[in-house]
Amino acid sequence: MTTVPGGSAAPVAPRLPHALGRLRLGDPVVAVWLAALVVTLAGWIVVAADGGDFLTRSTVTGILQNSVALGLVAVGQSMVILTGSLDLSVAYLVSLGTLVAAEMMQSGNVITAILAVLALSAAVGLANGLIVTGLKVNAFIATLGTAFILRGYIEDTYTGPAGHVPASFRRLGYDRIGFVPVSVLLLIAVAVVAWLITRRTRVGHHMYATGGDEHAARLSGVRTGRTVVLAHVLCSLCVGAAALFLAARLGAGAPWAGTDARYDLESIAAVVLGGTALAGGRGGVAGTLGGVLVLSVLDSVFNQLSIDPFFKNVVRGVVIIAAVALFARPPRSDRAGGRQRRGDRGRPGRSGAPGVPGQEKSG
Amino acid sequence: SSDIPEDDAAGAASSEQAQDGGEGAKFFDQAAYDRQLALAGTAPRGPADKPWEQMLDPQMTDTAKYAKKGGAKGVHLCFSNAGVFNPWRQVGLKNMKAEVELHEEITKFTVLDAQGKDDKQISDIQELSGKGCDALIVSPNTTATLTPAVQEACGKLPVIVFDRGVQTDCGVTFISPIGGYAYGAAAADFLTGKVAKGGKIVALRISPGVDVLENRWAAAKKAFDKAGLQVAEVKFTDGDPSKAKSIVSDALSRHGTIDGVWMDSGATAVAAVEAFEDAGKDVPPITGEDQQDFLQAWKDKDLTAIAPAYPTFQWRTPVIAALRVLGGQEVPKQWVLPQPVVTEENFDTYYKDGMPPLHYGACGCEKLPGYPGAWGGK
Amino acid sequence: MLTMSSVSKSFLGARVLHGVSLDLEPGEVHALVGENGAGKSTLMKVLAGEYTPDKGTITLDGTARVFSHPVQAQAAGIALIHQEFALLPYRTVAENVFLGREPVRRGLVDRRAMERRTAELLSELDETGIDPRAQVKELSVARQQTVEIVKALAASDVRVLVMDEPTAPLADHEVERLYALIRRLAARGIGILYISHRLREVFDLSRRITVLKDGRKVAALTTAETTTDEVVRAMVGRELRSYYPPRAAPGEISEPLLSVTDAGNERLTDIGLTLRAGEVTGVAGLQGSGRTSLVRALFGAAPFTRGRMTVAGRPLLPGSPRQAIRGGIALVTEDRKAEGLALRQSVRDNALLVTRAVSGVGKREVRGLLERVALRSRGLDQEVRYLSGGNQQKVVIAKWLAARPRVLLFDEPTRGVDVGAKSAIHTLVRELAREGLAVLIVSSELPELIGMSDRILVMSDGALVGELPAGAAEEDVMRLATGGTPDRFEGSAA
Amino acid sequence: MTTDTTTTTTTARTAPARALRRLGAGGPVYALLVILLAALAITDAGFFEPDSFLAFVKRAAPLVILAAGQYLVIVSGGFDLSVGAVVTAGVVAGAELYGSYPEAPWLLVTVGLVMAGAVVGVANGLITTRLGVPSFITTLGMMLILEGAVFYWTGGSPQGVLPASFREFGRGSAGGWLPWAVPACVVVGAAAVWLMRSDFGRTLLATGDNDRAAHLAGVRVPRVRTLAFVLSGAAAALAAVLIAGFSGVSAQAGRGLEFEAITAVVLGGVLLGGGRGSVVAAMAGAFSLQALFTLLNLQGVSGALESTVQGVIVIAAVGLGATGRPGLSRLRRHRSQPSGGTTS
Ligand SMILES: Nc1ncnc2c1ncn2[C@@H]1O[C@H](COP(=O)(O)OP(=O)(O)OP(=O)(O)O)[C@@H](O)[C@H]1O
Ligand SMILES: Nc1ncnc2c1ncn2[C@@H]1O[C@H](COP(=O)(O)OP(=O)(O)OP(=O)(O)O)[C@@H](O)[C@H]1O
Ligand SMILES: [Mg+2]
Ligand SMILES: [Mg+2]
Repeated sequence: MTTVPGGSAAPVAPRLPHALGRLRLGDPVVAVWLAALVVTLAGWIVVAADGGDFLTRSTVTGILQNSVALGLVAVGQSMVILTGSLDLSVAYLVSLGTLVAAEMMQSGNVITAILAVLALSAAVGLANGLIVTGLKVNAFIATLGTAFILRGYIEDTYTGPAGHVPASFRRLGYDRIGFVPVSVLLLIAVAVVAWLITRRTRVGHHMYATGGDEHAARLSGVRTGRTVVLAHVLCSLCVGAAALFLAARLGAGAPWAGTDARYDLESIAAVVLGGTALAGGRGGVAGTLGGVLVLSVLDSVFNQLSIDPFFKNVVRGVVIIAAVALFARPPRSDRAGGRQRRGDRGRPGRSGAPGVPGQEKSG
Repeated sequence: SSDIPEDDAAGAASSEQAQDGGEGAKFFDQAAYDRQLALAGTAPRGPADKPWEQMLDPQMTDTAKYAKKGGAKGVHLCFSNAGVFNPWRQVGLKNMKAEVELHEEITKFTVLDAQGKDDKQISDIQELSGKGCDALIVSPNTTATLTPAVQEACGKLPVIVFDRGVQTDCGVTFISPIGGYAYGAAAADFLTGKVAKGGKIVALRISPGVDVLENRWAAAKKAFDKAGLQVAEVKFTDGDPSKAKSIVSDALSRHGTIDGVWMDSGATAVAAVEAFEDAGKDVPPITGEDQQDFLQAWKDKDLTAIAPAYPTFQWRTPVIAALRVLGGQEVPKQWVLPQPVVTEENFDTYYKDGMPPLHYGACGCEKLPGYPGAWGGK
Repeated sequence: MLTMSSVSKSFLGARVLHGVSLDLEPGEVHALVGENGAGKSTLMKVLAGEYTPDKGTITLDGTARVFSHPVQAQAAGIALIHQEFALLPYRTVAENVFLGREPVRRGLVDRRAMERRTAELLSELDETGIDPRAQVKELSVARQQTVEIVKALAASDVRVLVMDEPTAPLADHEVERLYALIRRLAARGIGILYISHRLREVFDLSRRITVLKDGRKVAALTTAETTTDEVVRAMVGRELRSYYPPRAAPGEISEPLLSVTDAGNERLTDIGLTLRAGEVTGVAGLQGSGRTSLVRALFGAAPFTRGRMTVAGRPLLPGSPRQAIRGGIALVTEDRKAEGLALRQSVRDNALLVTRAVSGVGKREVRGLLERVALRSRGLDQEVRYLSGGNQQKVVIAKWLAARPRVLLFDEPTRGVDVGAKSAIHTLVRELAREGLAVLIVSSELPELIGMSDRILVMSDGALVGELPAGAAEEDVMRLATGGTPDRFEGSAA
Repeated sequence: MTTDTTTTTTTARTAPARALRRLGAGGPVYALLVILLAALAITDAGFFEPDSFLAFVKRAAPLVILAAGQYLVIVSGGFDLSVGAVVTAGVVAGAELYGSYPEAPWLLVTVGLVMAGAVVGVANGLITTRLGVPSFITTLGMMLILEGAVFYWTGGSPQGVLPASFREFGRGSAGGWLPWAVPACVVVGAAAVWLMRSDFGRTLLATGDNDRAAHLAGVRVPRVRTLAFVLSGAAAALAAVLIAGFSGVSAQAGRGLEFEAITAVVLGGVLLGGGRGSVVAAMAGAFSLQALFTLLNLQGVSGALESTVQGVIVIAAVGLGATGRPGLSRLRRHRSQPSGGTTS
């Protein structure tokens, strides 16, 4: 991983041909996709050295397949984090989503079930957003609170896997086109929509602005409160999509589907790995997908090498920290805007976002 | 292309699910309950000193079609594990690995760990079925959710499921101890025998939403109701001893006396015992599991106790079954293992000096290679 | 076209505007001048809907308007270019320019249109060097300022454009371009309210001048009929220099406490200077000439990378503020809120911060010190963010006095400080020198610098280019600072 | 000069007045605590009898200690998500140690664990301050690393039995009536209060408030922040010793504790983002949370619904505390107004 040229980005960029000028290595999105590539190559070498064959059709399918659920959640999480908020309730919402989906599909039809799950998700997102903006509860606590509320409801209502997903809908979880699972298409579709929303719509622009500098955004006429609420709703909708996918894959609703997989913390890790600043305003969906891919490829390599599951966690922890330290960190010096330099002068360090005390500076 | 198995037994699966898992525990399944209690009283078939090879009321099935050419030699055995997220599974996995070592004919043993993620286990199973395994062992993370994946694998190689079931009988054999009803009933019957009518029982459960545990509680509740015991508290501990201890302490201060403690698994039993001690009260009749720390407390404190086991020796059986299947020998379609209960009388069989606190007594591992060191004992 | 009448505004009980009236005609450039803290920016923020006035009315084209949000003012055609940047550094120029009013086509933001329009606006400014797709953080400060201007212009149909010190960060040629632009905008009939401390610009551009002092309108002048002197007199309200404490007598200046030779770093070259006990040394220079870089280097915050330095006879080239503090150097930074104070902490905790952080330095009883700097507060436990600017500055000074420094560096010591506090600070600085400290003052207010200093060093382009004796004329200072261009008039405003 | 009068009259306020003011900073949490304790008294008549009250304090002690440590990190502008993992690792490592050295003196093991916790803090602090990784990510990674490492090391389950001597601290009572955890809690509380009144504490607050100003005032910002992590790690390890003593070996002793600790600190009115809040209020937040758990337990709320009630109460408490008081109205991090930085 140390080969990722995060640090040397600034001097490299100007030397690149003009056509490549916009594809800077220092750009976190580029960096994380490069990292995914490096991890894949490294995995391939290590597995080959171990006598295995890494890039087979089935492992590639596996990697893609395993990226879907986390990918959907992380895409949603990117949107709230971009806006300067945070969502810790995603794991329980995934669980509840699978349960609602499977139960409604058992008793009714698929369409109403899908709509119900999305409606539920939107409602939870709305609640999160309103608590954060209206009650002015810090996002960390607000969404942790919602998570507890959902948990109580799930535990009180369900005693185990419930519902049944008809085969027609299960195809979402199992069908493949060649070696590409169709659910990956769902992920790509959701990611493209999220990308379009964040990069191409007004509200998306406002998300970046709100996360970047809430005060400046408000002065420019951005309705920051609404933007935060909307980001939460969109995030929850993505989580709802993840729940639908999992319901299709699992064939039933499972009360522990979201929490066992730790989608809350893993999605945040993927987002940050993908170069989105925890304080908001910077980054995006494209990087997040790269982050998810890195985690997924790592998992697959571990699988191939039959690495002890506990040791996997150690490696994951190290990778997350190291990756952020290497390339997802704000660049040390900016090119021309000398006054924006960190730790010396420029604007007072706006080191915080609504949700999260942001990046500490070394002073 | 689709990985959904062609012969999707959707209808059958869903009706079965309504009984075993899902909302199952909400409406108690009398038939399963009766069957399990009957099995608990049946004498097992098989070598007396090897409970992991015993079977209860077996319906044998022919496995000739799975027989490996040239006999079971050079076997590549694969195992999709739900995870090793609790000590029970950790002890179990050691058992399984040691069992594999016993058999020279197994040349390769591949384990994929799903880390508790259903989604990942489905992919694991898919991956293993394309990996040249001779047989696949599955310990499912969730009953309902792995059915399709297992069905798919069945079409490619012999599949052996154990511990939690799946809603398909496509596997060659499903291995498990008798079941949750028998477990819960054994513990509850002990209490109904020791506690006078009207006595107050505290029930400590791990967490809602796990079907096996729901069955244990359903059986116990039935027994308590029948015997006229009063269930004063039913609480979830999340498997956290300090939470369990707090719950029992609070219950003590709320109810004054507690006449019996029932629990659906052993992780927090010692904490419950200590709650009584710390409150300066005698420990009432209590149930636990065959976990070493509880057995130790039982011995040291001379408790009135019982410890039904959900035996970890069942982790040995799938390997044995796999070799039998590959050798073309017949195995039971449902391989029901005995489910021992640790009592005053047989205590010494299960209590082993020098084993670590989270070890399980009914591991059947005493003669396995590496014992006791590999299990952390001395 | 625009009339503001009897506008009053208070912050936390402190009256900042006292019934100020102002009017503006289409196509007119109307200058607003006044000392720091006179209330110019506040008045403009009231106009732009950022603050609601306590009293007073705003009438635009004959209709009374009440703006409760900047967006309403923008919609009415009033745009404000902020004195402080309000740009998002990680977004592109075009995105910043159109923030809050992105053009939409078929549901999506029309980036092309946005970028094209931005490019158009930029070329109207003759700023072809700015790529609308570049991230703002990659631009120089001057260009960031240009983006701010473009952003204001992009607002639909601007009738009134307020520019709060737009030229402050601009270089000469950029100022010329801006002039051209302003004239063009005025020719289109846009009324321009122009705030600047550079009186020369005011005279170059404006038709009328309104002078604010301590939140009151003290003069409304027609540019063609007035003189610089008259404007300055109105701004300051008294004869210049009359209120500065007496300078050091020759015998009061004694041994050197800090001396630097041949020092430099990436922004400074060939720095050599000596600060003596009892003496107040002033440093003059244009914006960006390196004055701040100099004091930060002396203080170890942006250290010298070469050269020699002696403090109180011992060699010390500080590599960090901590080392400098241990050596007896203190720095009152130019940006009080960002670098001088922990705003949520109490007066006491701020005053003791250095003493506590650098153990073994300084004293722990602050009450006497706070009395000495004449702090007005509701007690030592009051959070400093509730203090007025001047009192905040006094806390900063007390913090350094607690550390018992030998050398005190002041960067813009009276920026944003009101007249009363200003004179208290001036008196205090002189007293400290008299007690044997070596004092260095950087100030953009030339009269202050001249009034306070026993000696003036002039900086230009990161180097010390000259030294002038006490009481030098502003013209002499400016001549040196601008590298010999004599007609540039800078900073005489207060 | 008028100045003198203003300064003198106002500072003539007495120490008790100041103490009251300090308490006021955490106002809502004390109200919450009083309400919860009153509710407990109503639910359980015997709650305030010395025995059961001390038992309550004993149970709250680990969370209170964790909250004190977490407070230090939060107030300096960070997060410590690794404390739960430190607790788990501490309990498991203690058992593992006793597995290898059954005769190890309890004091040595306790001190060893606390030091190990401090070492984890050093790593957190250095990664955060020197490598510039946000503490959220640093400590999240550390959580994965610790959980993974300790189980990898023990092969999944701890090997030893914790002897009574070691467990006495978390389980036993001094003189037969005063649980050791209570004096431990008091000592940690007193130490935390002392620390926050000390130079270090004041410096820490200033650093969390404005790290640039602190740096320019000679504060060694990375060191101060790292120290906060170190103390948090040590506090977590001490909590691990108490928890191990209270309830014995468990492989999931610390699960979710990081969130409980952060919730407690926020309940105490401490600003996420740093620079504001009192450690006493943070510890009161921990007591409130424990009181809430106990109340839910005693009230016999359907076991499963407990978390729902908990979630609602936490949101409501923080929400009301936030909007009720103008000073606290923004739990979000304040932005320092730029002060006419570009004026000439
Ligand atoms: N939001 C605020 N809260 C409290 N006081 C304020 C606020 N904004 C401005 N002030 C005070 O009001 C006074 C006038 O400030 P203003 O910024 O309008 O002055 P100015 O004339 O623009 O000065 P400068 O030339 O330095 O820009 C100052 O004393 C300032 O400290
Ligand atoms: N941290 C930095 N990184 C890069 N360039 C800087 C930095 N700080 C200052 N500069 C540049 O160095 C030059 C000197 O600036 P400096 O701030 O020292 O001048 P100044 O005379 O004090 O200006 P001001 O009046 O704004 O304080 C300017 O061109 C400025 O843009
Ligand atoms: Mg101004
Ligand atoms: Mg300067």
